[in-house]
Amino acid sequence: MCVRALNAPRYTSVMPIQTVFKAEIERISILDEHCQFDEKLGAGLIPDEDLVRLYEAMSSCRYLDEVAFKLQRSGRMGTYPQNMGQEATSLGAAYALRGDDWLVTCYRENCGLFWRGVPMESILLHWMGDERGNAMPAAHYATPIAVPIGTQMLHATGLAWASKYRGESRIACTFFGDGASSEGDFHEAANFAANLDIPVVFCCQSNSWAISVPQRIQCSAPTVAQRGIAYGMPCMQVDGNDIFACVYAVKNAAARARESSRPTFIEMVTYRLGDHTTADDARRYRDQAEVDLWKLRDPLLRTRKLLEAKRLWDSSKEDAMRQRIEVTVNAAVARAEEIAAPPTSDVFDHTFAQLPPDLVRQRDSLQTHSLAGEQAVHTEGH
Amino acid sequence: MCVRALNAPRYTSVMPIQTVFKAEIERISILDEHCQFDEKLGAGLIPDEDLVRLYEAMSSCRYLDEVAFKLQRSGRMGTYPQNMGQEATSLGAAYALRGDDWLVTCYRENCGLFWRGVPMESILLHWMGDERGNAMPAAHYATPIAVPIGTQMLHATGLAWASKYRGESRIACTFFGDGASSEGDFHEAANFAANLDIPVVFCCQSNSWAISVPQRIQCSAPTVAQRGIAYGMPCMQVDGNDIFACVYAVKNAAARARESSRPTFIEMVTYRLGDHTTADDARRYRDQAEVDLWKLRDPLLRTRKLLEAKRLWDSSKEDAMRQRIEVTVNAAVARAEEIAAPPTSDVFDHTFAQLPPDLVRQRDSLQTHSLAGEQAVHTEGH
Amino acid sequence: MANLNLVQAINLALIQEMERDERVLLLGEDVGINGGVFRVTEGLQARFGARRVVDTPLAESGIIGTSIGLAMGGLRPVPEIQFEGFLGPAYDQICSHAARMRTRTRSAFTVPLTIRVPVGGGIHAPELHSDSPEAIYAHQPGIKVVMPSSPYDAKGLLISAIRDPDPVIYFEPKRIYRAFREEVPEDEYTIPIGKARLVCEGTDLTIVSWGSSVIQCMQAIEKSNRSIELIDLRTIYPMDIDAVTESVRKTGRCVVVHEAPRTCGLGAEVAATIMEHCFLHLEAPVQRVSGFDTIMPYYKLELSYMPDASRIGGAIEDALTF
Amino acid sequence: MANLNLVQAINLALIQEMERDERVLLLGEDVGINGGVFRVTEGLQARFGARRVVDTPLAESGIIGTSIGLAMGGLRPVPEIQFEGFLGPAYDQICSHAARMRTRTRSAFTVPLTIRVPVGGGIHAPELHSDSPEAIYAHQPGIKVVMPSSPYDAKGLLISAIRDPDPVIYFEPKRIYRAFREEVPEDEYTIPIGKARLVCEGTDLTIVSWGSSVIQCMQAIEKSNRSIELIDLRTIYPMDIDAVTESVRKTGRCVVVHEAPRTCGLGAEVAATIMEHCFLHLEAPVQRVSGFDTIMPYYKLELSYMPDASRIGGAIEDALTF
Ligand SMILES: Cc1ncc(C[n+]2csc(CCOP(=O)(O)OP(=O)(O)O)c2C)c(N)n1
Ligand SMILES: Cc1ncc(C[n+]2csc(CCOP(=O)(O)OP(=O)(O)O)c2C)c(N)n1
Ligand SMILES: [Mg+2]
Ligand SMILES: [Mg+2]
Repeated sequence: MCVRALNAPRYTSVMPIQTVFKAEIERISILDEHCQFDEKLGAGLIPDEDLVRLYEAMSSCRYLDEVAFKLQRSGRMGTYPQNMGQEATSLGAAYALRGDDWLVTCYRENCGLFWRGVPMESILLHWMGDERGNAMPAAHYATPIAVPIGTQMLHATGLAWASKYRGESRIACTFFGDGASSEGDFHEAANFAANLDIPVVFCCQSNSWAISVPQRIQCSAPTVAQRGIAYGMPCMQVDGNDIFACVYAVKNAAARARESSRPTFIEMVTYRLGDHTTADDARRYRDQAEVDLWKLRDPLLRTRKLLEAKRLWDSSKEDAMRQRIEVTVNAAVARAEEIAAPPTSDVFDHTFAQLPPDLVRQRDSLQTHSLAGEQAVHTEGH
Repeated sequence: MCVRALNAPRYTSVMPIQTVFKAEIERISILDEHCQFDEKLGAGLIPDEDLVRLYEAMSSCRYLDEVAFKLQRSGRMGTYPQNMGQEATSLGAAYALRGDDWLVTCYRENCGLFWRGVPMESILLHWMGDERGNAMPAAHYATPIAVPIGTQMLHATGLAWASKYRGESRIACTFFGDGASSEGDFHEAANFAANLDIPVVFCCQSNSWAISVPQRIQCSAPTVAQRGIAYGMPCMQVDGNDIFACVYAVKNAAARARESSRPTFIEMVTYRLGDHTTADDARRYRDQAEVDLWKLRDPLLRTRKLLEAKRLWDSSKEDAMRQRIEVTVNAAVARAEEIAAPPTSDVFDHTFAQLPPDLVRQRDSLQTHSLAGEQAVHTEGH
Repeated sequence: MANLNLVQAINLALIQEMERDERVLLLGEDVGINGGVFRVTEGLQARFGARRVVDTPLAESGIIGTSIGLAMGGLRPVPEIQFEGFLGPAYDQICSHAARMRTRTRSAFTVPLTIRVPVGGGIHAPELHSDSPEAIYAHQPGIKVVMPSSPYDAKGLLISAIRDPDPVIYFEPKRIYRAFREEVPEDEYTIPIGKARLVCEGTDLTIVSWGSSVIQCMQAIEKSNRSIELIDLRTIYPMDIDAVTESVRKTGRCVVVHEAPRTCGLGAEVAATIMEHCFLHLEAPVQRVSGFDTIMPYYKLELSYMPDASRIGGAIEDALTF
Repeated sequence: MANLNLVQAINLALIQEMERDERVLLLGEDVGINGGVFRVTEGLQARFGARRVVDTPLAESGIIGTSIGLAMGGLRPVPEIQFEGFLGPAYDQICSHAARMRTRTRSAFTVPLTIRVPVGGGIHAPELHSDSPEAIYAHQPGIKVVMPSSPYDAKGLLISAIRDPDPVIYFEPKRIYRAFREEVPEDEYTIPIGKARLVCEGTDLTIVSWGSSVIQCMQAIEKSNRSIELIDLRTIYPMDIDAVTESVRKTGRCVVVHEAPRTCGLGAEVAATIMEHCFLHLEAPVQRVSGFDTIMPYYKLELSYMPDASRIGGAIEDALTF
């Protein structure tokens, strides 16, 4: 937590040197990679039955990653960004938040979105090049997948502001990468929230890399968490592979946001175990030794170990779960693949609430043309 | 100065709470508004003969402000931003820097630019709506007046990088307002400098206002200085109306930049005694009491008092100086006003190194037209 | 009816929409106690409170990005960008998000946002205070762009923009903010987005223009002894193609006038559209009178850059004598 | 001579310019060890070191803004923006500074900067990875814009761009990055900025296009039994008006083809320019084949959005039978 020990007036007469500001940042870890569990902070945070569900949620998200990778490799899907290794971050947040708090994510937060109820096939459909995958139902309070890096945090600020404006207690929680924290829009989103008292929880997925660029080029400071100090925001670092720490941090931040309309910055230290996307080959720029080290810190592994230590889990349960997951994921894939390409007129239909006359003309011209053209399109596409 | 007491590795196993970062920010004041002078930090910083020159520089800049205001009011100049009250900041920097360090300013740093040798008539010409006012001679290592707020700091980063690239020891020092520190480009400039080790001194003119918007809306944190912590940059706050403190801070920062290629963030706490520009009426949004308080903290006032205490100054010297200044400034105004509007073809001449054929055509068409049109232009202009 | 200038007409429209619809809020730099640098929002914070008229940090991307969030969250934000030259930092949020949110989410999220921006030259301002970027946003699918040329239109178009379910950039020609007054109904009324205004009828030639250039066109018509039809587009996108082409089919000749640089300006679109729809009626090429393909000069030369009655007159002659 | 694809031709040009001129440096996201996401800068960091091939923070405005400073400081930066959809955050630095610095300072400061940007659709990419914003930058005075359509042109144009004393946006049509190879001289050579290429001669109709659409135009010409002249602009701004108008004066008919949305696209400028210069030679209105005035759809439908041989063929017919 960032402590504002001193709050000196901006103009003082103490000479020649006066300390006018002090801060320190804490790191929270509750369940570490050796399956050490801190009872003091962790007790009661996640009831056992929920922990089992959270473990299954992470496992099923992980399996989707495997399947999606294969779909892309066999030409059945476009570029896909695996979430592998980062499941605990967004899931911890989704678990800690109210179901109607805004979840404003980037593209590596499948696990949190699924917890919210976003159907797997929506995410698949999106990466299959179909806008309908982004037609998030209102009930999920989730925004579409954000492709332009570092831009969606401003929407979180606006969404939370809209709730505050209407006197609702809904807050917003936004996710973005360490790379994204280099974009100017991050600065503006945090600064708006801090200065206009807007209830946002900023969660940075601090995963060491932005494609091939190492974190020191995005943030050479000792922590990414200290970015929040710039705005006078409470800020903290958590072990992002520790679902307990993520839940703990987001719960506190959400309470603060709801009670006092103040934002918080949380650095969730995690690691992208896979390539950046299926279009990437991470072996070009990072050592296998680093990846191996982080495999030991996998959020799934330690959660399973804890469950086993608590005698809530064993390999037969694991097998049964795996079967359930395969059925679910495969069914989602089947549903997504069943969805045929929309008619070409679909390109027009959601440009405006009402199509201007010239767009109607353009749509009609397409229809005239498409009989002749469909053939050509088909040939070129493959 | 921001102290990085702790530099914990990003992933540790200390549980459950570990302090991973600590910082504190110091405020430097050497010559305060009561003319108290700190010998320890201040001794030798500015030799007496230089202090006299610096005082005259501030006074002459102040007088230009008066004259420019009247020029604008009598329709002889466009919008003009007075510098009144902030003279010590840019002057302190210009004095502390080497003459060939880049000075990348905004529009309230006349005093530093004049110290550099930028002619007064250039600045006047600029605000008289003439690009030639921005044709900064190479020898001054000063960039043009920056109208789009918060954008020029990136150029400072690039300029300093260019020097470093060539192995030169030239650094860059950039000025911008507290309002400007809200722009995304500020964040990107500071982040590039910090992470790519670029020798830039970031000087924020923390003057309480951005037009009518009070500082708490730009930065509700206790200090603006702590913005630098986000980048792991050394940062400090200084009394910006104290020429000694400004010199001290920039000198240290410049040495660090030159020696270790590291950037520094300096918040210079000052105050805009005048309206935002001649197009503004500050009485609409701020209390006279606040202005009166800051008039007591005027950088000129305290410098004069110190000179008097040192018996380097008296009212006859003041009168003589005033006469010199009036001559200088009035001569500059006369020179600026003598410069006739350029020919209309001038609109084209600096679009590219070589004018493309169609631009030649456009320029020629203007010439054909201008005989007929000049009349109309003249009538409309008044 | 009240006799209002353009600033007052906009101010009135804002008051009426804010009274009518609690979801409408204003935000931007200096829009609060200062009433905006052009005083367009004068008195609104006193009237509606700091909750509905909000001074923001100095960050244009932030203003538009949070406005997008506000709109996605069900409100009707009306952000102000202080000058068109400062739309640049917000370009990405406008084009990558505001314009795309509806199509991206198949209308699950929409962005009913009205961005107010002073536009154009002629007020002796510093650089980046006198540009005309309307074509940039007309080229971006998913946004509507309007620009009134009179107090009456200003009020009606702004009310339409605020009520529009999609993002609208509302450009305010600053040269005529206080240039003249006209009768503006006190009641609320709308002017449909996408419909041009026939300023005056004529048979020899059609002038197409918008914003403050309309005034220069009227001066040129006054000086001319020919029968000239003047169309004020009022909406830049979607353009009222029918109004333009109908007129040109009648007159056979056209001059299009704008302040922006010529290359890829809206004038090119008007000319190309006319050629497509009226080819056989055209008796002369469509003439473009515009800014040059140079940076808008500092103010000493700005009037040489901007189309004036004399240059428009020249183009009229060229078209008529082709 | 080597048989190279477009990626390799650019890579070769970069190597040669970096060897020739110590002032040339590359910067951008992932341009270093990764060689860029399209591998255009592959091997360059290994060859020239991390001082001259620099991975930057993920911030496009930062990349262009610092590049402007580098250029003002006497270097020749060649920044890469990863996809044209991410030019947005850099729009302000490009248009408010890079384009204006020379005119603002009466040439005291100049910005010899080459911004490399992959452009266009057809590679099954996610949203904002398939757009065509060339008209946006053509409308901004003070910047040159080029777009090669072949490996040979890619090399020569890039060398010209890097040596140009003014800012150039160098668009790389990603659809043809690896679509074909051709003979590319090993020696360095330049292709003048501002000169179009006559791809093939014809007498019945002129097609004007640029970038990867040139390939679709060639397919359409192959399928047609008419004598069609194809002009590849190569430079978007300043456009080679003489080449275009000379051809259209000869053929009397023209089709212009581009991927970008139609309204205010470069096609409008081409059409308007042709009308101005060739009015009496035109036997049919200039036809525009372009993207629609909608957001480029996600990839399932992208090929319906982009001009293809069949749509181009339709426009050819329309022009010939008008
Ligand atoms: C504005 C913008 N610039 C560049 C890209 C290309 N790009 C996609 S993901 C990525 C790296 C993101 O890194 P980070 O924010 O750390 O997220 P991570 O992928 O590590 O989760 C880049 C450069 C983009 N999508 N948007
Ligand atoms: C990008 C941009 N946005 C808005 C403006 C209009 N504007 C000019 S000065 C100013 C306030 C600047 O405040 P600050 O940075 O604190 O500097 P100060 O004037 O107080 O020295 C504003 C909003 C501008 N010039 N550029
Ligand atoms: Mg990352
Ligand atoms: Mg200020």
